[in-house]
Amino acid sequence: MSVLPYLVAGWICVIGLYGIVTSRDLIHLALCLTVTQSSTYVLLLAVGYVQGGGPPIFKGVELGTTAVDPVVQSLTLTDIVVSVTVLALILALALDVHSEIETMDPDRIVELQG
Amino acid sequence: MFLPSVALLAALLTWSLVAIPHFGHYRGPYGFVLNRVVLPERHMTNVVTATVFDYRGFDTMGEEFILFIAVTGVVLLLREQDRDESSDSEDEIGSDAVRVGGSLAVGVCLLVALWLIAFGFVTPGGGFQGGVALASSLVLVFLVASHKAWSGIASEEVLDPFEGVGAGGYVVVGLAALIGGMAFLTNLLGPGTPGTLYSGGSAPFVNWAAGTEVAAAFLILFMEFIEAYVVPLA
Amino acid sequence: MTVATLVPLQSVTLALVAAAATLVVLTRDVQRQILVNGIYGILLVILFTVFAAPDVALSMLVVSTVGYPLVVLIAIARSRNK
Amino acid sequence: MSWMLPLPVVLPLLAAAVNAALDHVTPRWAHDSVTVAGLASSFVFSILIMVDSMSGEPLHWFSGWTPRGGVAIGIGFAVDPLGAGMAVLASGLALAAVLYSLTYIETESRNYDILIGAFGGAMCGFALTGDLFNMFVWFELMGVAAYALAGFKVSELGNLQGGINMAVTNTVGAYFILIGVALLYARTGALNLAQIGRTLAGQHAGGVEIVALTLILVGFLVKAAIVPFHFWLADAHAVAPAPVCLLFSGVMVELGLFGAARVYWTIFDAPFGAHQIAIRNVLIVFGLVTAFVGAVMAFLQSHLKRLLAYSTISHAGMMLAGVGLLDSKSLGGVATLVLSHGLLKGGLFLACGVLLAQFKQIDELRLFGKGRALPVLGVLFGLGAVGLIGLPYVGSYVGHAGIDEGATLAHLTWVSPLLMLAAGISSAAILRAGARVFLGWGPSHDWLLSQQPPEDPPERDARVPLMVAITGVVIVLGLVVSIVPGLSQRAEYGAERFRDRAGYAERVLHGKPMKTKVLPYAIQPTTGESVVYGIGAGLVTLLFAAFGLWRNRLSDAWRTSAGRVAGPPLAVLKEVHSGVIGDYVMWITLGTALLGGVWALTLR
Repeated sequence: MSVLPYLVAGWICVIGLYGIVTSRDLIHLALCLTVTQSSTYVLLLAVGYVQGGGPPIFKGVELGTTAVDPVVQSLTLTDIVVSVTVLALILALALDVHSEIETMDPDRIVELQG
Repeated sequence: MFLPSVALLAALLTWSLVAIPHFGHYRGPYGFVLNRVVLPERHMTNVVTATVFDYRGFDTMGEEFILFIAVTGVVLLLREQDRDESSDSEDEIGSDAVRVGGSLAVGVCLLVALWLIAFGFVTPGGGFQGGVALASSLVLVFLVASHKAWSGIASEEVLDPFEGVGAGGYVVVGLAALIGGMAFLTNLLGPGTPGTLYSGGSAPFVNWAAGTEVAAAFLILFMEFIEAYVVPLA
Repeated sequence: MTVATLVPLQSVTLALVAAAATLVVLTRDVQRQILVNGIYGILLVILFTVFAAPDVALSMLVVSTVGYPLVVLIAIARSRNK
Repeated sequence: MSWMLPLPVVLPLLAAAVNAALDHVTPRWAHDSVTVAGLASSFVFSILIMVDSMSGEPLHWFSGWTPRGGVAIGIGFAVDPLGAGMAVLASGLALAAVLYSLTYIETESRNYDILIGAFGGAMCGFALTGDLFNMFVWFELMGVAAYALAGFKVSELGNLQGGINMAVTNTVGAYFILIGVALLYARTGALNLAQIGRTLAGQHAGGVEIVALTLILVGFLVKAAIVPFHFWLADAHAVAPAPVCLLFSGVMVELGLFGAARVYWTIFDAPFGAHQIAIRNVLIVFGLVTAFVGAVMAFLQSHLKRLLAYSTISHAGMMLAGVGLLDSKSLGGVATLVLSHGLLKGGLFLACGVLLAQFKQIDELRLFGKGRALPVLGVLFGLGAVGLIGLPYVGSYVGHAGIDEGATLAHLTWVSPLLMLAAGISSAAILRAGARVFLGWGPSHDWLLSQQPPEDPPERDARVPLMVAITGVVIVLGLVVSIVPGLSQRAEYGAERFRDRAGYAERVLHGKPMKTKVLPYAIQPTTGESVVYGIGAGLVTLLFAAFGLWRNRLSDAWRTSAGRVAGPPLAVLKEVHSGVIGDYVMWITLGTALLGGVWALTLR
């Protein structure tokens, strides 16, 4: 199954979306969002993998040794930072909600509608 | 309505995912070009770090600002959460063993963190990983030492300048090249000896700027959440 | 494009990662969820290592052992105790 | 002059960093000045870059990594007139927002300044970059600054709701973009827009390209508030401080469309060039549905900022329809429409800020007649609404005229009348609200309108004259867009350059110069059709505004039957805008599946 890693990434994305839609708690929702995001890490790193390749670090190995793609790894690093920041921001908003109405249920923070 | 649409979305994703080059068959060219040229050109043995801080250094500048702005946002959003200022009563750590062991742990973590940042161009690591580790080891101070020692480190007055200097330092290094008549963020110094701390030219500067920014940002983040939530509970 | 592209270690880790992600989503109690999320994080670290990405693995390690838990646990503590 | 290209981005960012570094040391005027200096220099450099871009395509390869043999190994800015124009609009509006906030925002003014500075820089970066992942980075920076600004007033639940809904929906959109980027990277091994487009040009388009197109477009259309991805916008815009709304409605939403157009013409135009009709039809349908949903929802609001937010959705739909026509006339039209709409709508939001500061109210019915005390503001508000209609040679006229011409060229003559109707209804909503507030016309109660909780006014005495002056400048600039000599020719030329995929790729990857044109300085010659549509839109506006104000003078029988026909659909429409985040993400999933499904069937 040489597409297994991609399918796993797709599954993680879909299951994360399911969690977001059905969530009853903002903290749970925020963590589901990070799950959705982790699908992009898996996908990016899988895309850049080279069969039998080592890490793109040429200390102690000869230049020209088969190595995996370094670019997707640098993209994933950025991606991970983004996920932490978004998590922190949403949790901060969630805590403000909690101090206003003593609940974290996303269905109950509806003040504007229609 | 969600299940059918997510099923269709999953089908679409699968359709495209089976059509890209199969796992292990990455065809390049971007990554392969970098793997070939980084060591000869920049004398950095870790191509990922070279990509992060040199070839795609501008992305990383944006990334540092994402972290910086998010932390500013968290500070803004949590400003009205009531903070307990008079929390120095429960200040003493009971056991000497905890204190000694903890201090050792702090020391070890600090060393590891600094090593991670410094040798990012040689082995795995770099500003981000090291920065978070640095922040974590300082959080250990909170766990093992007195609250006073913690609040000495973790106050916005102390940390904000570090954050600003870290994020701004990145821009300043970039502007220095621009003023010198080169492209923004051009690596100014010679590439140095491969495999040592002196490799990478001016990229280590932005690496340290990033490390400073990340460590300060994470400390502020932890502090915002800890000060408002744990200290009042103790 | 044969079956052999994926080494067994990678397949097993992938399967575990998929299962753990599902568990994170299905764990509705947030205190337990953060624990499951920690396990998921460690599995991702292992996956990134077997994908030959030590830098990313290191990043994920610091984030999933310190970043996420600290922030989330404190948020939970606050919302439970007040 | 390519050395200038990074400056509009990095100077405001540097200002933000300086403000953080000097935290707790400098007084307020110091950090305000740093931010103003950062954004003002960004504005000036953006203008210089735009002028420069008219006679060539300025390039800047960061860290000096120029492409080798057609392979980009670094990140490049490649600036065309439309991209530079977006940077001018973004930095200009950010500057206006900061000046307006000098007295409007008091709490946390330093952190607010930091956020606005970074927001401005990020928008410029998004407009100027030529790298797909770099676009994502600036998109996220825009995002994190915007989420915090939306939730700015943390003691109001509506603010938090707006912040959370915006953060979650936009983040999901960003992940979709990233998955699309990964698909394209797997296929082409490139992140540079020109290089991806070039690599795909020679290949047969299949599932990868279709799904990548869908996901990336959806990510940007979430930001652009296109139905059914639009729900977050009304929640977030209704609650954010007025100067922040200026940035959200005036330029951030449009940048979403800009992103979609940018990736379409640099990347996807190549593999799907033969299927333009399928792409065009889908985009036009999404655009028109958005234009009407936004217009009708705007008509049903009494909360002024929420009303304006829905009218922004309506205009975003009109712009998408214009982009969807896929030709230079209409794309040039959209460019001028973005400019005039950004200024006029932004000005209207600023006017709402003045009302809130002066009368501590933001609801049309609660403000009934109070606006008589501020006649100048009333005139500005009315002019803003009139400018958005598309009356001949007023405000958004040239924009609409360009789109009309594009529609005629494509033999889609039914598009223009529909756009006229939508523009009329959404402007009618604004005019009706203005007439109630500033003239006291019509009844002071209206059961048709959605009720929203009141908003807390700014804490200290804002300086109303300064705020009115800035509002005036912004609105007047928006009104004269249609009579600036040479503007629409330049917009059309910019659109041609924007759509010239092969020329762009040659320029970016091999450094070849672009072919340039000498352009006249003349006011857009008008076609009979556009004048008719402009006047028609004016009549629709008058009709609907009068209907909104004096509905009760119609005969009872007529009203009951009208209620029976229009009531249930309107109730459903209101119901759908539920304010619940789970529903919103469900709609995003549905919309993505729909878009991808349709294209999967038609694009092969």
